[in-house]
Amino acid sequence: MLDQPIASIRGLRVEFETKDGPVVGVEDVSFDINPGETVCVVGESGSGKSVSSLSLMRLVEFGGGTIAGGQLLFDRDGSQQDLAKGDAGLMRHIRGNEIGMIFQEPMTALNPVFTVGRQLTEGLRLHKGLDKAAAEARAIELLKEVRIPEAERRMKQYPHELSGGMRQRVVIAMAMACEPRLLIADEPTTALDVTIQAEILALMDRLKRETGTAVMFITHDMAVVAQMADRVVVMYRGNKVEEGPVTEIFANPQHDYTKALLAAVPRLGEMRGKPFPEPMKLLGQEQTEIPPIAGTNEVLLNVENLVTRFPVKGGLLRRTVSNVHAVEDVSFKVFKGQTLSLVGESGCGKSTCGRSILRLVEPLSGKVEFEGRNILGLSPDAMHKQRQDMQMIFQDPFASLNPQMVLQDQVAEPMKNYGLASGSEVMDRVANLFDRVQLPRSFMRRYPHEMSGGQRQRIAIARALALNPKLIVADEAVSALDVSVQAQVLNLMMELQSDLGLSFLFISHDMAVVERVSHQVGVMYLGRLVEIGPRERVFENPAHAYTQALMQAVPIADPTQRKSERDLNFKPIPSPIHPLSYEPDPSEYIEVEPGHFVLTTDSGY
Amino acid sequence: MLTFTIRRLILAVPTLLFISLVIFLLLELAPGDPMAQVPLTVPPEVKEKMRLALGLGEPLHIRFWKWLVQFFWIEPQVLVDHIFGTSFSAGDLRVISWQTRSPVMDIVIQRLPQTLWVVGTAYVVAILIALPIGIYSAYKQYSWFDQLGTFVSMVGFSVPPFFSGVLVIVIFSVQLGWFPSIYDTTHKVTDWDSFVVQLRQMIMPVMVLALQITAQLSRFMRASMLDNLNQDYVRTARAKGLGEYVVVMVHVLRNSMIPVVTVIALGIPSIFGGAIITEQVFKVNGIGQLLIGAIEANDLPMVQTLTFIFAVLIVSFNLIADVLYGILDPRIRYD
Amino acid sequence: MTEAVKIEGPQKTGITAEPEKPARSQWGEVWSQFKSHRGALIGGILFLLIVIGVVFGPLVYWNDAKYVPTGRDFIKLRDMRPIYHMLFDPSAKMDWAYPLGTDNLGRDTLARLMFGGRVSLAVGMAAMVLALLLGTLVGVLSGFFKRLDGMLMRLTDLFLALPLLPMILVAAVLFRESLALSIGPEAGVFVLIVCLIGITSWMPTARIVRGDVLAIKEREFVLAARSIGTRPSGIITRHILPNVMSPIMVSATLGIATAIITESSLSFLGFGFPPDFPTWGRLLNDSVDRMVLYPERVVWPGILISLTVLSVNYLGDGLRDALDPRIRGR
Amino acid sequence: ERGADGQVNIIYWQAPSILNSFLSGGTKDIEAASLVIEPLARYNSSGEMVPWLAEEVPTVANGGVSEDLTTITWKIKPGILWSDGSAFTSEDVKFTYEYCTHPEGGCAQLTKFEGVKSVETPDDLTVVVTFEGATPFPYGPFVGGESPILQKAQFSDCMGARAPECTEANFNPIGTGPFVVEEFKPNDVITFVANENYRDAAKPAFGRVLFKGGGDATAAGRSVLETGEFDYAWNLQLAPDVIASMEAAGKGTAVAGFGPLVERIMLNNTDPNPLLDADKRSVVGPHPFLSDPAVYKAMSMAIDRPLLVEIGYGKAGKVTCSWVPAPAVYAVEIEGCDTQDIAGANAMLDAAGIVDTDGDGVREKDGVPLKILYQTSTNAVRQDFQALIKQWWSEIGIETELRNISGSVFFGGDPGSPDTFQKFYADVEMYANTFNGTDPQSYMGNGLCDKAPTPASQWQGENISRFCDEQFDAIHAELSATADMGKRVELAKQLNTIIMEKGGMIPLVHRGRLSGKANTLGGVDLNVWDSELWNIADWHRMN
Ligand SMILES: Nc1ncnc2c1ncn2[C@@H]1O[C@H](COP(=O)(O)OP(=O)(O)OP(=O)(O)O)[C@@H](O)[C@H]1O
Ligand SMILES: Nc1ncnc2c1ncn2[C@@H]1O[C@H](COP(=O)(O)OP(=O)(O)OP(=O)(O)O)[C@@H](O)[C@H]1O
Ligand SMILES: [Mg+2]
Ligand SMILES: [Mg+2]
Repeated sequence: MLDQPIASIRGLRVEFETKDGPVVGVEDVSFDINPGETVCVVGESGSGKSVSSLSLMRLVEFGGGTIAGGQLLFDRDGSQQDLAKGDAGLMRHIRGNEIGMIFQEPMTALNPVFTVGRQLTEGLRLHKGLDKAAAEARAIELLKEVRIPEAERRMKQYPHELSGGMRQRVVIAMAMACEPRLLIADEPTTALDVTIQAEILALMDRLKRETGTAVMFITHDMAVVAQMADRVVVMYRGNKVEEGPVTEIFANPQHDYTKALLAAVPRLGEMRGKPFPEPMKLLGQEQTEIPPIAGTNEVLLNVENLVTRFPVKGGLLRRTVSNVHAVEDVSFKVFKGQTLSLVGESGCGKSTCGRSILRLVEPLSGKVEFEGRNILGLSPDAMHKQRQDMQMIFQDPFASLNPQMVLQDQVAEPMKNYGLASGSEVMDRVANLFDRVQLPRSFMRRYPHEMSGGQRQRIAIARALALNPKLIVADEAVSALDVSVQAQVLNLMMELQSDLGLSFLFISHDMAVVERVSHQVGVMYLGRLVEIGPRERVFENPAHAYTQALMQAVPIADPTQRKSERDLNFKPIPSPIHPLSYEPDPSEYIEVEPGHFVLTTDSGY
Repeated sequence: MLTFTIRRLILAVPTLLFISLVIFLLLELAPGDPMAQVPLTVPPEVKEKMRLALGLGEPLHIRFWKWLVQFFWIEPQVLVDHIFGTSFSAGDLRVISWQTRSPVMDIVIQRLPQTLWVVGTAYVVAILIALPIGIYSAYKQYSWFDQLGTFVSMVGFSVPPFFSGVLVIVIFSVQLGWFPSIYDTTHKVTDWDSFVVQLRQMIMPVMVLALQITAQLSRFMRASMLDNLNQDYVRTARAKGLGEYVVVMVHVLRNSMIPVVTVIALGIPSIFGGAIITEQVFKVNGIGQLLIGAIEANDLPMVQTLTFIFAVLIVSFNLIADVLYGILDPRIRYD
Repeated sequence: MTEAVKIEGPQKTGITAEPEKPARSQWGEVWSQFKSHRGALIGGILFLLIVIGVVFGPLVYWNDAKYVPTGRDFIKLRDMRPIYHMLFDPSAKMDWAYPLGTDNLGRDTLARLMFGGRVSLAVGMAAMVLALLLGTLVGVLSGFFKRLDGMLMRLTDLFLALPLLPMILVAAVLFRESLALSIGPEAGVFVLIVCLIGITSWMPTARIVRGDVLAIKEREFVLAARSIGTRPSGIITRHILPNVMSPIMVSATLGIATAIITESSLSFLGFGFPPDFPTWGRLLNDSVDRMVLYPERVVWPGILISLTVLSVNYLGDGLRDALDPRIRGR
Repeated sequence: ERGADGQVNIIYWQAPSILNSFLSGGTKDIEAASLVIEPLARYNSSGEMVPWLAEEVPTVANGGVSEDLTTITWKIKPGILWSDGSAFTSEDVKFTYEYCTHPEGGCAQLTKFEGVKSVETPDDLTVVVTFEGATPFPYGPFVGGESPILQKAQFSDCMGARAPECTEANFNPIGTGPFVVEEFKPNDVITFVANENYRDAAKPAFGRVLFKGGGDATAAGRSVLETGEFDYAWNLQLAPDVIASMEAAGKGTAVAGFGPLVERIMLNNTDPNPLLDADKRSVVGPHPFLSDPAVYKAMSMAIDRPLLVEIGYGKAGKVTCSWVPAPAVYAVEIEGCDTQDIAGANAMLDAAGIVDTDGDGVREKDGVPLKILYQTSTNAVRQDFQALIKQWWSEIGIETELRNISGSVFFGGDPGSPDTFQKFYADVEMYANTFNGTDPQSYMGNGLCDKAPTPASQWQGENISRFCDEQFDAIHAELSATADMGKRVELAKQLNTIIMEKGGMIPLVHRGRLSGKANTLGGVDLNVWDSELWNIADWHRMN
């Protein structure tokens, strides 16, 4: 039995019926999954990874797809059964029971109106025929297995009451519930923080080892692949382009696409010894050589003791009963032509910090000086003018563009707002901006949905550039993008920096990216900067315990440097909500190295 | 949730007071005369005396104040007296209808049963029909069933009840003689036979009303189901191996019902408000007919009281809908 | 109860490989999407036919809607049956000059239907537009400006609770004379009716729009717009309004039906256009008494109202899809 | 035998709201109450007075009315019992007088007691009513359905301002009539059962009455004539072809009776120009063109009255040109009333020099175009009339604008509304009016100059057309002082003619009351002078 693959996909072809005729989702894909092995399927967005996995479960049909060709052989008691021809009853038996599946979005994969317990026990009662009590007992056991604290209490909670990481564990527990022989994980960690991602990956690895389940792991993150895979399948535009053992693929990629993919992956530690950021070398693309970007030492933005709190209202009179301490006594400087990166876990106040500087949320106190002018004291009109110099790029390229407006209008909007240009001049400038961000001018009349994520993010950059700003706050500007696209956008940003002398406040949770782009790095935890200093120093010599833990969690895109579960030690982030009477202590830092400061007072970690 | 409810309840008081003032002023401004139904043979001087006897001579603010006192202070006492057999309200003047010279609330209470029977049943029937239709047409989007459903609900929506009502009377009462065309409000259900009689007289008004409500509700249900059918958790449920029935009728339905339930709750005041035209056509003589009759006779105390009760219902069901939303959707937390 | 009916197609997962189709003009695309929606096309054509019929019909048709025959003609011309009646009762009274027959006063039914259609459609559309404007205004304001929210929503409650009939009477007292003096009696009544229907039917729209605005306000592109210096008015008009179009369209299609029917109940209640001024609702209402004897007199206005509502509904469906670039791109 | 015929179902499309005739003047209420409470004497279906609770109708001849016409003495039939078993006495009659004339009571039937100085009860069965002056027609108090007798015992605590508090009494009055209220749901339905103490042991034949209210005339007619659910439907104001088609179902028939009710077009004798200010509008005269006899006569000639009757009322209508067409002695015949004469009307206008000078199809008088605003209440038949008359007038060069107003506003006396019929902010308006009983004297007072509604009188007053003629006033004064029947008829006819000739109104149709009865219902004798249900004790089931 061991010699026989548990599932093998042969010449799979999936088509979707759309208004403009059939669309091919997967053209021709074949690969095997052997018992007890982890097969990683990688490839850029839209390459057909999800469709392949959904086909195996025969779930594509519910999304309007049809399996137009090929076989999906699944091993059942030694005999190979073609799932592509299986009837609904058989599929229902297999789903959840013999093949389990974990989905990408922990936020939406659980039904919001049923308790965790109910959703967990459902499959058990169906497939294993357990009664309610037995199923619950088993569910609690499962929750404990995926290391969810207070499993009994969680059973009665609703999904929204759990954090993202916990939800994803629930999904995993659900998929593992009936001890399936094959587990399909479709980007199970993409939406999660590094720290949580590390935990989930370790968890899956352990479960796989303990139960001997075969895993089909879908991701576009090469670092994750390096951590998890036994074998790798690379997909590109609906086809398999390469397949091989993980070390082989990393060490010796054959296909051009694989090579390009690997080249685009920023690896932590790559920049060791290089004081200044420099663009990545991408394969298969003409690139103008850009030297490392030094920037200047002139202070552009000076933030001192910035505090931003959100009131939590409650009680009969809707008075403020407590505050969310989103940003607490934060000070830093951004130099002209340089990039300061803020890193930290979700919810630590990075975005709020960026928004406070632009006064998109009103800070409570502190000082924000831009070119020597205190921004927090400006009148609304003066602030409106000031925004010309400070722009922002948002995380989600899908959400930050108005779906109802053509692109040229969106790029032209800031110019119109400030009356910078009129008539045909506007369109000329828009066209130049399109050139600037390397988009064809023919895209000007398109709508956002007609663009890929990377292209959209370029539009967002073009929009931010329209006013010739001096500072751009890039809030997770590349987090939602494919690696290759991410690399292009990063390069574009660096190119703009070197050409125009822009300064960036770069907000990200991806340490490898941060290492690549920044001059200075600030690490945030629970609203405070716990460590700040030159990038090289912070990365090579992390002084704060939290920074160290964070570094530890980052997966490295190298199959030879795997991490084990033991290396990780994380505590859940405490709540930033405090009663009105709470008076936080001021932050005090010591300078461990020149320019490298570490918080000495309590950070909550 | 509790504080949310309490806060909204407290806020409702000034809102309702304001609404009652606006209603009062509006009705004062509206032309019309309680004497309009008195025949022309009664001379104007006599009509004038009758008006004075109704209290129309007093200035506006005094009448408003009197009404407030009567409605908020005396009527509750009457209710208490009625329940506990006490006599707080003895001798106090209640809100008196100009048409009947009797306490408005007594008549309202008298009318409620038939309105609730007919309009309420129609509402329930409509819900029972609309939900399956909505669910199925969403599940089979763009199928012939869905197309037909759209068509029928649009027609149902666009046919006014004064037409559909008379149509069913002509067909089922006049031509076929199956059902009575006039609703007997004195009928009491005591046994099976009388229940059948009650059913027969309810069928037609219920049918006409339910058609309209079904048309709207099924659209809602469909839209809400469509929203949810594409959610990720549906895929998760399927991946667990659940059958289609469980996926749709448990997972999707439960989520889709959240907005629909609040829509249903928001529609409930209209049950109490009656269905003016349908009640007229079938002579159900419920609250709707009472209101229209009172407006025609310019019976201001009656109109004020009814519209105000209606306002109270609207405001409270708005609140109930919000609270329901919070209860049904565990993600919503009001504070 | 007439709240949003959101109809959304299956969501697209993933991104298509770069679309390389040539850029077309915006309206060209809207039109091509609209064309591909079969129901919308039929609805649109039907609606256009109805509009053309009622606008130009009276100009080319030989009978006058208000003409009442006198003298001996009267007995001869009244209660004529439609000509298709010939099929089952050749002895019935009919005349090719009166294709749909005449009413009990000898007025031509077809002429009255066309004339009435003008009024009904005009009232329906104008009232719908007014209700939409009001509803959208209130909805956007209360959704966008948190301070106004509580007040505007209570105002909505107030309007929901107001009885229509006394409002009509008040309006008649306050405005009818002056309107009639300044723009003529019929136009005056038209304005009054439109305003009345408008201000008594905006509330559901306001509720729905408010809900959507609350959601859209939290979307990142609104924040993005703020960061590029767009002022609140610009945010509302450029970013929020286009994105709440679809529930507004749905309200619009239902609004026309409600307005046409409300107009008919207004004449039922003795307020409305002068009595010799036919509207579909009034024709329907007036003929209910003789439904058994002359079914055509109720059937035709009934069919026309339903057809209009249906066609507008499908038209709205198609327009909404066509105006939404996300759907259009599919 | 009492109660032998089971239940009779009656439908009134206007629902009764109270059963105390003194607190509501509404016909529906009075007629519903007439099953329970009764007067001393009433009119029969031919308009003659018949004794009811009294032994006989007092007259000068039989000594019941004093020679000087100031007192009338009623003798009550002995042995009459209230439905609660107590005896009916003259005290009850006297109490009824006091109840209605209480200054704070707002009694609707106050006019019935106009001129009464006192009511005496010499003994239990005698009532003496004394008037302030000579009263040639002393049959106001306690006669007819509007003036029934209330039980003193039940109502003695309900005088004046306390009247509305007696809900129980107002909804369930104790009476002497054939039926007793079992349950009263205001504005909806009343159930009656036979009165055990009714004076005629064999009556009523029906044991129960279901008295349903609400809806509209069409539905009421349908339920009697087509579906047979009800036995009697009141006042079927429906077009004759609708009635005919309903009768064709064979379940019932429509019965008609004629009183003095006339549908007429009132001509405004003042200027209703909207540009005039509120105190002058419809107050100062004369009307710019309606004051010209040629105009209103031509307008009248252009009307085809037989056609109106056929279209609107069928057998419930008659052609008339008389203000008081009934009782028949008062009616005047006017030549050409029943024929339409458009050519004659045109000729008359041409002769008067009222011609179309500017070629727009509308005639002008002294430069003022003959454009008429024609208003009436909302009602299908009236709107048909409007359309027809508009067409006819257009053929004599008069342009008409139509307006219809909800009855509750049109007939309501709200001084704040511009749409009441009293304000008459139009050139002509159409409605029907009548009077109670058989004596037209006070009705004809509606043509007196000083009864015109004005802002000063809060727009109250019965002279709607603002007709003002010295000769008319003089003749009316003479009528009020005349007792001789022949002379009275003579004077009334003169008044009748004057108001027509001098432009007070254009009578259109003498309207009857049309009610529907099931074919199985016997004993119905439609009475237009009193309650339609006056003889319900005699109703019975036929096979
Ligand atoms: N329901 C659908 N209707 C039409 N086309 C679809 C549908 N689902 C997927 N596709 C198409 O199939 C192709 C493969 O999609 P798939 O979701 O498998 O990509 P993926 O590799 O999982 O990308 P991602 O990393 O973004 O999840 C895409 O081109 C997509 O447009
Ligand atoms: N408008 C708001 N009202 C109330 N609380 C808020 C608001 N915006 C943010 N917060 C809270 O402030 C804290 C910091 O949020 P912020 O968005 O700045 O975090 P972040 O570091 O950017 O996280 P992520 O990586 O998820 O974007 C969080 O606890 C968040 O819940
Ligand atoms: Mg995918
Ligand atoms: Mg953030």
